[in-house]
Amino acid sequence: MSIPVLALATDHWYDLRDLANISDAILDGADKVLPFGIVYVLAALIGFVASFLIFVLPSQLYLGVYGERKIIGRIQSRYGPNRVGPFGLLQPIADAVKLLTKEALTPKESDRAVMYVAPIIFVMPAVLIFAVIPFGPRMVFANVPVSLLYFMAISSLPVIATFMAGWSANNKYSLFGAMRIVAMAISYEVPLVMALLGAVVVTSGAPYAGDFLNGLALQDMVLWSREFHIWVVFVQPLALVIYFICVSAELNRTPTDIAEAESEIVAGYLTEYSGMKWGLFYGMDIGYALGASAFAATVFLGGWTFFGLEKWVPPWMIFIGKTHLFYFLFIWTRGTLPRLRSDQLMAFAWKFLLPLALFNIFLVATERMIWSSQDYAKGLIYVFAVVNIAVSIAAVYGWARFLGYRPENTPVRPRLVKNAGGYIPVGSEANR
Amino acid sequence: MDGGGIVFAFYVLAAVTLISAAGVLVSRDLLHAVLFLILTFVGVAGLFVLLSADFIAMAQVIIYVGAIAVLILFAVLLTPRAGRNNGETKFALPGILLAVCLAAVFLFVIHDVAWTTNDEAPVLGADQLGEALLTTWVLPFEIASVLLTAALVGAIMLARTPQEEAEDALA
Amino acid sequence: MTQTIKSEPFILNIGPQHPSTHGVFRIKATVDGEKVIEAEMVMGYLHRSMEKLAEERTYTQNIPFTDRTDYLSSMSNNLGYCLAVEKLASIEVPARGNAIRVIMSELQRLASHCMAIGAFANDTGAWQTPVMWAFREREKILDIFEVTSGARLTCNYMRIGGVAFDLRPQFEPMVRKVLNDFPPFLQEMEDLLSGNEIFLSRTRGVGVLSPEMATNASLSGPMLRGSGVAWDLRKADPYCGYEQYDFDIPIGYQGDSFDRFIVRLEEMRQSLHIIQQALDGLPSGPHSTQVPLALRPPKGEAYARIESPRGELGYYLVSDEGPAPYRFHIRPPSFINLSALREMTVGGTVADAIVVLGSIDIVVGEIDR
Amino acid sequence: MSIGIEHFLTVGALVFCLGLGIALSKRNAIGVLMGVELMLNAVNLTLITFSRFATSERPIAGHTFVVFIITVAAAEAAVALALAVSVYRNRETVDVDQFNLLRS
Repeated sequence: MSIPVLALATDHWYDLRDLANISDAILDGADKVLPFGIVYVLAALIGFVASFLIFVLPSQLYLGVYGERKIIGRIQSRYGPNRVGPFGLLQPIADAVKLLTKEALTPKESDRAVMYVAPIIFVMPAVLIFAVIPFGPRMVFANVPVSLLYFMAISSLPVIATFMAGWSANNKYSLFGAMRIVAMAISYEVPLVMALLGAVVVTSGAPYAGDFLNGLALQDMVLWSREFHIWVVFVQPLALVIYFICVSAELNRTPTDIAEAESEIVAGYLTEYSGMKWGLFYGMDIGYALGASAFAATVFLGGWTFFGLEKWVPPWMIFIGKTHLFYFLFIWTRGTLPRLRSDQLMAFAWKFLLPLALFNIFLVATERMIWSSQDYAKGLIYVFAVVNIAVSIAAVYGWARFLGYRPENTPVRPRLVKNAGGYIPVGSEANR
Repeated sequence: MDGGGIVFAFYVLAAVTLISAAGVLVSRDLLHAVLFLILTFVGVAGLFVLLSADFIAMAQVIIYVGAIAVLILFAVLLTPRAGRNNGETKFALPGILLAVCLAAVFLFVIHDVAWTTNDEAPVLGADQLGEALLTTWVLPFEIASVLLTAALVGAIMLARTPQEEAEDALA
Repeated sequence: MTQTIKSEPFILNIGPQHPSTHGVFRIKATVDGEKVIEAEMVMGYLHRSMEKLAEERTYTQNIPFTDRTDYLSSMSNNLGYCLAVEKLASIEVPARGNAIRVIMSELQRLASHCMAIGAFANDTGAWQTPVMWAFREREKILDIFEVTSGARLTCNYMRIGGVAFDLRPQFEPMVRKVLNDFPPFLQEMEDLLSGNEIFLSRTRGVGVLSPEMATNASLSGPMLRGSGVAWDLRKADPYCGYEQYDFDIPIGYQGDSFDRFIVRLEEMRQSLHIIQQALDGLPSGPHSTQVPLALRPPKGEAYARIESPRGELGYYLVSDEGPAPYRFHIRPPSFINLSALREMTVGGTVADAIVVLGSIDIVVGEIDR
Repeated sequence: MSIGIEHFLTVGALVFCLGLGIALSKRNAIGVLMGVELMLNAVNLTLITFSRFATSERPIAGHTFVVFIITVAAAEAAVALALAVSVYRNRETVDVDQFNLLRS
């Protein structure tokens, strides 16, 4: 059951913590003086401007593009953008201008219609994702009761767009990228859903204000963290790890970016794109990463709550901070890790992530039964958190050992010999 | 179901669904047909939302668009020499005639029957669905899980190459 | 019903314009899905006819050509050529000149291996970070070259009979700084890559080269040592007084890409050790012997070989007592090492082929000359 | 203007017939499969329509049926595509007119 979120917010129009309060005050006032109907237009305008200001401009362009380039630059011991504007702050704008003025080439033998439509289809879901993300107690565009499933559904659409892009260009590298992304999407969807199921099992059905929480609604997951003073990540650490890996696979972020693997297949599905068509893919890649981060911040990191701090600090600020904290993980892995091979990625999804996700569901379902039999005692959830963290680490390590992970057996230093000679079999270098 | 918004939404979604379903029929390129099929699935999901079946709509997109359509794309890619040709067999004309006749029958029945309907949408959320699946329909639910497992194993067995089978036999 | 498998192999051109071919080089790969079933190397895009050109220039004028073959290790190339001319004309090099040559060629090995491991990590998909870190350290060495010879990449520093200039006063502190900075950097690289499970799974068991195959294909350098063959010309056929220095030959275990990588890392450590010894015992005296500008060596032929960063670099010269060599031939290590590429890539995936190509550490300027 | 049960049923029926036409007329096995998927989707739409409009004790039954149909459709798609790939491997075609091994 979804709680009417109106009950949460403070009732005073001068409460400035939440942008929705201000807009509500404006709309209430407008409703009294203006003719009927205009208030809807006004609401739409306010919603559009607010969402644009909060999300699109600062996050997407500046903290997304600029932040990624700057942080990757620091990781790689260089400066990053520092020419356009102070500290290179205007670099994303310069990039966009450059891309807009470039010619968007289309190969002669390509499937023109599909190639033209693919970037458009790629952009749509990235914007749609944010419809269900709660930025604050009242700042959610569509508080649908199945918003978690909505996210899952939307995030399966860009795969189609990337496939269209890769296939339509009639380029062998693009086709490789398309094949890889299709194979990977099927593999990684499964553990992703399984991991999120763990979080849903924890939160749904918990008592809240005389009613029960709906674990499929994102707002209710945030309320759960507020009610029990703990984030879902502490109860479900394994789920967050699996979610992070699967999402970075679906988003083509670096440890798993086999669909556009630069060193192997040039740029994968983007090989033949240029100009703003390419720019849409590039920008919306970051948009998706931010969307996935926002989702993770909502589900796992407690959304707009911060242990009571949200009473004084605007909740949407807390939320955006958490989003970018999670987004930093994407940047960090991108700057650090090499890329897996496609067959290794498949094997990793099926052999490693899926069993762990199933184990996680089993674990959390057991705890859920105990919890409901104990009448949802608040203290018990902390016990579960401690148990789950320990069990998760043990499970990951144990399962890795079971699958043949033996770091101590893999030498990382070569053998050393004093004198030149022929072939020296392993083990016989000691007596040289 | 009144209201300009709903009427508009219904006609748009119905048009998307039907036009793209017709696109599957007429497109010459198999990949284009798959893309039209995906659009049809999305349109049907929109109709589900109109019918206040949120959960089913999301499941439709996740499973049909995210899994089945992607599987079909994969199968098309794995059979390259069969061509991307989406042509008709020699039995096309009788088949399409049959479909048209069936459509005529359906439409006649639908518009002839005096339906007794309730205008209040019943409250049907994910929780009711889960309860129904695990109480009244628990046996079909379990059978469905067995079916999925069998299909998984069967698909793997079917799609293996003889070399892989030989390797497994050795192992 | 026949049970034959019909696969659809198609040709994938890796290069000549490709981010991972390290220049203009092309692998014409026949692939079945992701699997490479045939690989054909196409080279010659960078051919500049150096061996023929050298027959028209005097012996001293040829030194800058050698810079431009393997442009990532110009010092070593200079050295190999000068050794060949000295052998042909029986010229002795003073002790200080030899020590400077050793320091320079070991510094060049450090710089070149920095590039090699950085680019190799880039080929495995570590997006630019290792290569930028490696470049950061390589800059310090290039600064030393600039101070000493006036150029960073194509140094043209070695001369017949010694080196072009004596060392500057700031040379020694700069080398000491490199000696201080490199061990932490190498540790950093090991932490970043050798202990990285993804990197290990991408490189271990990929491009395995048996010792028999390696010796039969006449490979040299880290390629050969990675396969477990202890062969290093600095030990086997010492030149420039390498016999006075104490160092070890690192050899790998099974000859895969990872072994070649760790061999390179360890060679950098050994190089630091050699530089330390050479710098501590740097003799005084002249840096070069006087050699006539128009050198006319006696009739005959000479082959000199050195251990360049990529392997055995040989120069073969024939003199007809003229001012220019009658025949000038280079044995480029990259070219010979590349001959094993087909063996290592066929049967792997496209991604493996890229990793293998990166582990060979080719320089196309040297392959095509 | 209002939207009633007939409208949704009409869409469902038309999609079903289009799917039937595709399944009967296409030469490519994967094309036939797409027709079957369309038919299943049309049935889903019809079931949900009845569940929404029909006066019933337990309207959730329609949703339950749809869940089962989606499950079966997923399984069916996986097996059918595996069959298509397998047949393609052996016969190098997925043309249903060419599936004539049983003909002596």
